[in-house]
Amino acid sequence: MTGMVEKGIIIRHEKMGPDIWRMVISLPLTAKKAKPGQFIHVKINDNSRLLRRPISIAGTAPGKGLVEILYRVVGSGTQLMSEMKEGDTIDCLGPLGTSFTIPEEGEILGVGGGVGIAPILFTARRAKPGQMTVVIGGRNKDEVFWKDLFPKTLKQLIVTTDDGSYGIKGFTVSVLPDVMKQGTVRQVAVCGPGIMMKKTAEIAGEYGVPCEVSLERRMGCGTGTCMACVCDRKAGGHYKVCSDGPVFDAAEVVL
Amino acid sequence: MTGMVEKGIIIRHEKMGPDIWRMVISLPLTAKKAKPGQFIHVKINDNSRLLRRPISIAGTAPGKGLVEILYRVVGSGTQLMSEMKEGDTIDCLGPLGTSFTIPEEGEILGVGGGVGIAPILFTARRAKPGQMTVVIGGRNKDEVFWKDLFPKTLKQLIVTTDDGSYGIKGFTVSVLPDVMKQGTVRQVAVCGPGIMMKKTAEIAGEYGVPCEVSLERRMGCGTGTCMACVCDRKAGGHYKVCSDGPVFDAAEVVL
Amino acid sequence: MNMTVEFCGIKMKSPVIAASGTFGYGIEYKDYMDLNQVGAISVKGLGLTPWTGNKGVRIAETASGVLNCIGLENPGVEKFLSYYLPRLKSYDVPIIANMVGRNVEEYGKTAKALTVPGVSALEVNISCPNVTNGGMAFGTDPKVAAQVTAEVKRNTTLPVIVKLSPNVTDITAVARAVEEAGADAISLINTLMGMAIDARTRRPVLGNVTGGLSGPAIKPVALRMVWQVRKAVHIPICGMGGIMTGTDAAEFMIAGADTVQVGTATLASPNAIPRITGELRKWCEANQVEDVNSIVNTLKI
Amino acid sequence: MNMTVEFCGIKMKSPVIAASGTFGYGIEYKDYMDLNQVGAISVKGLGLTPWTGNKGVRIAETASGVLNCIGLENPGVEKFLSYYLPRLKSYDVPIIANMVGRNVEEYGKTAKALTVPGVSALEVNISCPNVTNGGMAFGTDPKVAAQVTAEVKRNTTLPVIVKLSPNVTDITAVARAVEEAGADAISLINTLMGMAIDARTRRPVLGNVTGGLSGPAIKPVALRMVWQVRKAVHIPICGMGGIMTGTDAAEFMIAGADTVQVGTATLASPNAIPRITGELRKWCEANQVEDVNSIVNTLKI
Ligand SMILES: Cc1cc2nc3c(=O)[nH]c(=O)nc-3n(C[C@H](O)[C@H](O)[C@H](O)COP(=O)(O)OP(=O)(O)OC[C@H]3O[C@@H](n4cnc5c(N)ncnc54)[C@H](O)[C@@H]3O)c2cc1C
Ligand SMILES: Cc1cc2nc3c(=O)[nH]c(=O)nc-3n(C[C@H](O)[C@H](O)[C@H](O)COP(=O)(O)OP(=O)(O)OC[C@H]3O[C@@H](n4cnc5c(N)ncnc54)[C@H](O)[C@@H]3O)c2cc1C
Ligand SMILES: Cc1cc2nc3c(=O)[nH]c(=O)nc-3n(C[C@H](O)[C@H](O)[C@H](O)COP(=O)(O)O)c2cc1C
Ligand SMILES: Cc1cc2nc3c(=O)[nH]c(=O)nc-3n(C[C@H](O)[C@H](O)[C@H](O)COP(=O)(O)O)c2cc1C
Ligand code: FES
Ligand code: FES
Repeated sequence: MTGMVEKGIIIRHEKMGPDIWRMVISLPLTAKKAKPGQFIHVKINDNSRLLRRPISIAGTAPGKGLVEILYRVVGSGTQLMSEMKEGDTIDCLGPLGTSFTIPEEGEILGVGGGVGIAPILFTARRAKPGQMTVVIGGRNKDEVFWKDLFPKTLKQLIVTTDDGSYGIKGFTVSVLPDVMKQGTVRQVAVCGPGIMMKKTAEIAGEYGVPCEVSLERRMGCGTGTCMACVCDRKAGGHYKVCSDGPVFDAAEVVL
Repeated sequence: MTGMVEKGIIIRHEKMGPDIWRMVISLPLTAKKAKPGQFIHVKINDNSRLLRRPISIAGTAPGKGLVEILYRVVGSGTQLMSEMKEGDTIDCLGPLGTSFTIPEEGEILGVGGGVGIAPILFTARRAKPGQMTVVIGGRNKDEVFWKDLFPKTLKQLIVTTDDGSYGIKGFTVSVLPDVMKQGTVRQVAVCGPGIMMKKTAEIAGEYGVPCEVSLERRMGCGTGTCMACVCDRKAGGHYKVCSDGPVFDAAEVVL
Repeated sequence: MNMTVEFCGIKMKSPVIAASGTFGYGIEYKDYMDLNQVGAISVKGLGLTPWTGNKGVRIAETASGVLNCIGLENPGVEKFLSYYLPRLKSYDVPIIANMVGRNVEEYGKTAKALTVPGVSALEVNISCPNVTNGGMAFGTDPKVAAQVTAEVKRNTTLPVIVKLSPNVTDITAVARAVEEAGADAISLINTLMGMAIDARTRRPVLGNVTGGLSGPAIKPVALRMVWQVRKAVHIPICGMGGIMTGTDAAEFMIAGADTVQVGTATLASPNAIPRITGELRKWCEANQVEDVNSIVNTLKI
Repeated sequence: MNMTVEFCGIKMKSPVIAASGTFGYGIEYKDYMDLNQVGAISVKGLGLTPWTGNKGVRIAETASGVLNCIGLENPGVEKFLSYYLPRLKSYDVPIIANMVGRNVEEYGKTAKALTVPGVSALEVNISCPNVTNGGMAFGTDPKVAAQVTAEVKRNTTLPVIVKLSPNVTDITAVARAVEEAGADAISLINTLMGMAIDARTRRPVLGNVTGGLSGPAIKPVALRMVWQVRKAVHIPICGMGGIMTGTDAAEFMIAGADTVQVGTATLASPNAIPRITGELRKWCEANQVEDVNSIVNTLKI
């Protein structure tokens, strides 16, 4: 899947949580092609920064040509991104990478933690009404703004917080067995901390349900050429997260 | 004369000619101290650019705390400056350097070429009504916007253009003898291309009138420590343009 | 305006070549540009057998630079010849096989294996700072550099471009040594050895601790070395290190490079090479240059 | 939170030292900061007699870097002792006399002349890339570097800090040589030799053609060398090269530097040193570091 370099105007840029921002960008070509799980590789608006930043697509409005992302300020690049203003131009390479499987028939369970919720959100927005159950986890109630972004047509939305300040106290994985037990889930999609993806894949495996994970690696090119972003294949050797992934069948990669 | 690092809001930023911009910055401390001939050392708003850019102060409004500069886009730094917007913050080190002498008594002749007009403009704005005659030169009529910036209280304002598209056709120096002949000028101030300063100094010399020139050198620190900006002293050795200058008695430097 | 060049016998449509390690095996970029317009493609460094590269984080950003410690991960000569090279044959672009070896003998064997139709030249990497064998050790000692060059020459009929390491006291000594050993051309510079530290965790950012620095940060060092080597040898030079614009490319050619390579700029944006090539053409036009070759080695001191 | 350090016997209020060539003789910055809070001041390189420096353009900007070819213009030891040093005595800040010589003997004479009350240490520059004599030639050959060190040691009772050039194949060889010759400490890195070209005029930007590259562009190379030298010698290290923030300073100390110097950051903003010192203190506080000395050489591999 080849992406393209597309420069777009920032249509909306707002702070959602203590350090999380939402940006809506006019990127008509990307909006048309994007699939849930794919990412854009964002150029930082400063000449001293050469590497792009991979950010998952959280949603699109292909009719309006819009792409939505949600990102957390963790370092200098995302800090500079957060200083951009509505009306500024941002250079995005995408859509890149593989996407989550949305089966024609049967239910999906989406599991997201932290900013890993973004691709799960995009998946939920593309799923059919009633097709998807979502479990999201955050540190505390400052991060539950996410829940309001999900479509009302989900089968169910479960929120956990580490400190119990909202929803169920605990981790996302602790509520998964209850969902799986119902026997209706045909596909699991997970994005979040490594341990969460590993556990989710294990639980899915116990119920014999295929599970897709979205991996994170430091990236150079984003186009599968520089070999910076490799992860280990279970079968030996490497996959490139930017082009063979970021979404992998959990059975094929070392988590 | 020690400057200071002062960050100020850009109050006004407008294009004056094909490649010349005018910027008014809120810099209360600098506005209070600045003298004609001094400059500010402007930080470029991009992390890959480390050196500041020396730009002459073209005027101040100390009451309002404003400093005005006029600059030509000639390279990457001034290009980035021109992209800044009103309301943005700009980091300026100044006011730096020596200033033009405005005698208590007697007339001044100010001679400026290109963006070298900026410090002459500041001098004219500080001179007493009727005290100053100004001769400015530009390439063509696109550059005569300068004349409208000068106070109406000048004794006389003479404009030359290289192509005769406005004012007198020719160079500033060709009209100087006529002004000097009147015998009223007590001090000459000149800033512009090297050849213009050299000739002006010669003409002033012929009439026995002291002449001050404002030199240009590539600068590092701007504070007299790095030794990047040296010019040759007539007496041997070097002056530092940033701190011993930029305004020198023409008799003391090799032009 | 002529942009075609001939570089050690290879006809190229432009002097702007894709640098090894930043352009994969070429076909990955077929949808980003017309590969037929690229001067030449230097493919990711090839080993006789597949290399797995380094563990852990392999790339880091520094001020106007990039540190990498890929460690020459590559699928090996066989996969290149059976999979990539046939697919490249539908394009009219010279292929430069960038190659490495773990010892002098292996350099020779790899060269022999790569001497096939469809490969236009060999670029011998004796300058990778990210591997213990087959890397910089060969490029920092003029004697060893000459040995590798001679061994490769013995094993191929293709033009041999030797890629030098900047991590040396005197780059001209290495350049002269490989020229005397028979190199047909020199390319420089490979990356400067550097390091990044995460102060919070007090750990190196890169899995391999140190890595190779590329990008605009190193351009002044690269330009200086191209100029020094141009004065020291008679064979053609391919210059690189931080080229991001057409003007940068012109600067390298003025300093003495017959051709240039673009690496990190492609990481930053996959369409960098066509953009830079277009800018170089426009620069020539704006500066009344009728033939891009005419600017080579024209620095006025 | 303790920020005081002792560096080869000199007590400093902070490990952040003003780098030679970017801080003049100190008093020029008295109105920009409280000089009493600066760790130490390494003054602009001093010659036995005044040096006039290089002709033409002396400074140029590169991506995240600065090229300079000042060529060690300085008023000479006598003027320093008669004019600057007395004026510095009203401040409570250690003065490091950075010095150069045109030959080994002159290094010794200069050292002797600078061995006076009020000077806390000598920093011997054997690494300036911008002069034909007295510069890098002394710093690229371990044997010559050792000779200079021994000669300086013979002529002074002050602690001797030898400042190394990064333009070498193996920095540890030079570091070990000067340690064996009696150096009390090592400072590194001086500038990387580089070049800038004005494509339009096809001329070098700098009057001296080449110059020394400093600033964040070179930080990865500097960090790597500090780390390598830390493993190679036992004497204390002063690290520098592109330090712009308190975190940068912490990274150098973690890599093995006992103290750091700040150069180009001061060119960019005269108040850089107090800012960086404050940031380093805050960084320590945020990371539960009670004594800044405790982070030295704590890189976990
Ligand atoms: C496929 C993919 C999708 C992602 N989607 C999102 C998202 O939707 N929202 C979001 O907030 N974050 C997302 N991330 C993580 C995001 O890329 C990093 O947080 C970001 O790059 C940090 O940049 P920085 O400059 O602020 O941090 P710095 O630490 O200053 O960055 C330095 C370098 O490290 C890289 N880097 C640092 N942290 C990470 C990381 N966790 N993953 C990959 N590279 C990193 C940067 O890209 C940069 O090259 C995603 C990562 C991947 C791989
Ligand atoms: C005391 C003084 C006052 C000045 N006043 C004005 C003014 O009022 N208006 C105005 O338009 N220009 C003025 N200049 C010139 C102005 O500093 C340069 O045009 C500007 O620095 C160019 O920067 P750049 O990044 O666009 O060019 P680049 O060529 O990209 O700059 C590269 C480097 O060279 C330096 N440089 C390039 N040209 C010059 C130059 N002519 N003089 C000094 N340094 C240069 C830059 O500062 C920078 O460090 C003045 C110069 C001096 C020394
Ligand atoms: C990610 C990466 C991988 C590289 N791999 C190779 C390689 O396999 N063989 C080689 O000779 N050079 C390799 N290089 C070096 C580049 O070809 C080039 O010499 C260097 O990056 C300087 O050019 P630049 O600044 O344009 O990137 C690599 C560089 C990067 C950034
Ligand atoms: C303008 C300038 C002048 C310098 N002069 C000297 C000098 O006289 N003696 C010396 O040992 N180093 C000199 N240096 C090198 C610095 O002290 C320092 O080693 C180098 O710049 C790297 O640090 P930085 O990146 O913080 O600037 C000079 C550097 C610059 C930029
Ligand atoms: S980021 Fe370059 S191969 Fe994945
Ligand atoms: S610019 Fe540094 S001394 Fe003048």
